[in-house]
Amino acid sequence: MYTNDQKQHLQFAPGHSVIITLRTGLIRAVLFTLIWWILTDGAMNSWLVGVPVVLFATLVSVQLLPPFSWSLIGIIRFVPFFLWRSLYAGVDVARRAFDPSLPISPQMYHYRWRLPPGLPQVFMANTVSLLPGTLSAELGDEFLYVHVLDKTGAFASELMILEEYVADLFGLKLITDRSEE
Amino acid sequence: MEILYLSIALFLLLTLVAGLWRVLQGPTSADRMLAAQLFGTTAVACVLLLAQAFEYPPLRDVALIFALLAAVAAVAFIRRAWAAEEQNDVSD
Amino acid sequence: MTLLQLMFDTLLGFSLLWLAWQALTSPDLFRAIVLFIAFGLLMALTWIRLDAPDVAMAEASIGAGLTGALLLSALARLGSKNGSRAILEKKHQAGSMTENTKNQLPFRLLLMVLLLAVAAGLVYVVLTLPENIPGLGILVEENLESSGVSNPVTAVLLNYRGYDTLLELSVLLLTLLGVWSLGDMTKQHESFPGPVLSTLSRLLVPLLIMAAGYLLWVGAHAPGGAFQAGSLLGAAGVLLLLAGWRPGTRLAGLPLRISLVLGVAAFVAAGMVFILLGRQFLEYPPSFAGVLILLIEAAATLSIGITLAALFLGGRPKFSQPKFSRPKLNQPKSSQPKFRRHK
Amino acid sequence: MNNIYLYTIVGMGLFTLGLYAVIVHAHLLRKILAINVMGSGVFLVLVALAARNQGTAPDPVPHAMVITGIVVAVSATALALALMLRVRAKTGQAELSEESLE
Amino acid sequence: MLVTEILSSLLLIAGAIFFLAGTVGLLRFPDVYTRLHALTKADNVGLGLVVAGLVLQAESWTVAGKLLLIWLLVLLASASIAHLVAKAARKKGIELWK
Repeated sequence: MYTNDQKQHLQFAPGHSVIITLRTGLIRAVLFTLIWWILTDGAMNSWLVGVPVVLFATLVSVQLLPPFSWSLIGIIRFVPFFLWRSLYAGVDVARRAFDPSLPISPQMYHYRWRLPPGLPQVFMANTVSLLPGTLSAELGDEFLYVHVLDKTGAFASELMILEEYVADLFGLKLITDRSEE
Repeated sequence: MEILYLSIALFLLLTLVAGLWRVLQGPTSADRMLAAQLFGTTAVACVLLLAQAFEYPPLRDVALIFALLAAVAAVAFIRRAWAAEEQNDVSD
Repeated sequence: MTLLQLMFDTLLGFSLLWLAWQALTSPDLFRAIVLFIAFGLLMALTWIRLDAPDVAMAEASIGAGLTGALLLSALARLGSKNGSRAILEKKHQAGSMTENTKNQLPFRLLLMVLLLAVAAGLVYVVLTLPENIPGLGILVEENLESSGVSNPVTAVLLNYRGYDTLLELSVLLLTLLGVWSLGDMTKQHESFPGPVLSTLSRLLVPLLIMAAGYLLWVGAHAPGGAFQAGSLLGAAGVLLLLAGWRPGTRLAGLPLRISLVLGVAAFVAAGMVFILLGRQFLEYPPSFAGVLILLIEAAATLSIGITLAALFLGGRPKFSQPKFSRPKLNQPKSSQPKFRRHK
Repeated sequence: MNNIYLYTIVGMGLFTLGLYAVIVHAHLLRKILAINVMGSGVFLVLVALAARNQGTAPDPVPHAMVITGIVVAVSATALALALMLRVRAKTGQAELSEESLE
Repeated sequence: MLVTEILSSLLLIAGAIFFLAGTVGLLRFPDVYTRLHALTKADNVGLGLVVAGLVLQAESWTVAGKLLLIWLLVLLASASIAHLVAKAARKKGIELWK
């Protein structure tokens, strides 16, 4: 069993009720059913095994990953953004790798979080590593430590935009920075 | 088309073998492990191409297993092996 | 086309030999293990080239995943005792390079000659093997219909050579008992896994369960089966353990033990039932065979997965003692003096 | 097919390499790696020979043997590693040297 | 039919070039962090393009779905591993290359 402390790290909609858990379980069961259908190439005779497996996987999933809020529109908006930016990231890093003069000037950048801790931060940290010239190096309480491949690039604004997309995806409103008033 | 699939698979195998140089060279343990990580991704692509070339769908399941387990060895490295060699080597 | 295949095979073959050589002679133990992991990956590609996808699946999950994790974890424990692994290793290397090798040079030469003779003998034997021997393949194919499955490898494993598989499951159990007999699970100082690793494991484990279920099902008619599925479950367990999860004391008692022996038990039970019905041990009637194999495989998958994860954990996990051996904790206090009076 | 024999020879090469390393190295972890390489060599010979007949599907019996072999190899490796750690805890080193035998 | 084949071949070749870039980056870049950049980004685009090329040739929706699933799994694994390695490297005090 994970300790409570560890659980809190991922819990971000505290005090979820039984109904929310049930709804989450249902959504995940549908998702796993879809995956099973994909895996088995839609074979009808597979459901004898498939139904218990999907149920078990759902059970384990709900146990491990507490329910979180998300928004369909946010996902639809996020996907093309992500695909385009990650393709660009590949082109960017390939160009630098092939260039004989190796044009890189690394830097460690501290990015102040606006997202709440938990899944949204983890999701953003993982996405950052796939976007042009940035690599998440540590997930701090206040900052995301980002390794930047080229310190002359416009990574700061890129991170801000990404954070907004991620907030959208989780159906959140970003907290405006109060410390700067 | 088969010739294209096979040549790309061969090419990927070549880049994979070239990546071995990093395993031998290091300098840190992480660099060596990274090369192994590269192997995982490249092997997935390679297997998918072979599946297409020989028109043999079960090979996609092999690629799926590779993809699912791409992280296990690297996580073991970060959590165990690299954590343990804390005191002695930063340079090597 | 054939030229490309030949090039692919040659490159793969030489890489395998070179990797093995490098892994076995590397002065740094860690480097040796990473090279060995890479070796496992290339082995999986080799099985694909040899038209053995079932074997490739087993190798992809075990050779490239679990073995690597086991070796790295053992290396960590080897080094953590006094933290001077690299130095010791280097000293040893330096020593063996100068003095030992000189003394041992004639010995090594002799050894190499002998090994070359062994290799030459092996090559001779294999190259003079008769061509076009049908082997058992035809026999398997002819009887495939009565085996209950249409994947010949699964038919061999679970039906024709059921004895082998049963004993193999027992071997797996025995190795775990061997590991457990060496001592209890030691407490390792592990840092907090961090949210990224924690999330990774929480996302991957349900998917690994799905994939294991899929391989279990698909094994009846295409590459896949209990061993591949079991090793995916094992990998799920290893991932959870690496992310800081430990079986609770209640889980580590009877539930763990039951699931460990489930595979062997299901196999033996299926064999015994048909003895009572007047058949041979492990001989299934063709009409039931399909369902029966699926049930045995499901049990075996669970056992294999949990055994592999337990092997990774190392020592025997702590479990709660049976209740009757100690006073209940929630007993009301007033009842305790009564106890004493009886004494 | 020539490549069947190519893989057979690679398999025997791996076996011989592994055998050499088992004999030569004193460190137990290296011995464990070497035994695994030897095992892979044997598996490779078995599976390659199973595919030797042209035009027919490969013989499934060696495949099944190799699958169980891989699982047994990993569990044996786990046991060997546990034993190695035990040796290390008792003697302070994970090698078989002249002194540790006395 | 022909158009999809040409498109698919182009995607596959482009994918192979990105894999090459990943390896070149791994060999040429000066420190762990920069090598991580090369690996995660180039290889994932490489695999993504290979998968896209194969999806065009896929015989059914489920096959396309399986290919996409494989790509997503690799994305998740390599992004997480990149973060974990970088974090561990920082903890060990491995300096940035200047």
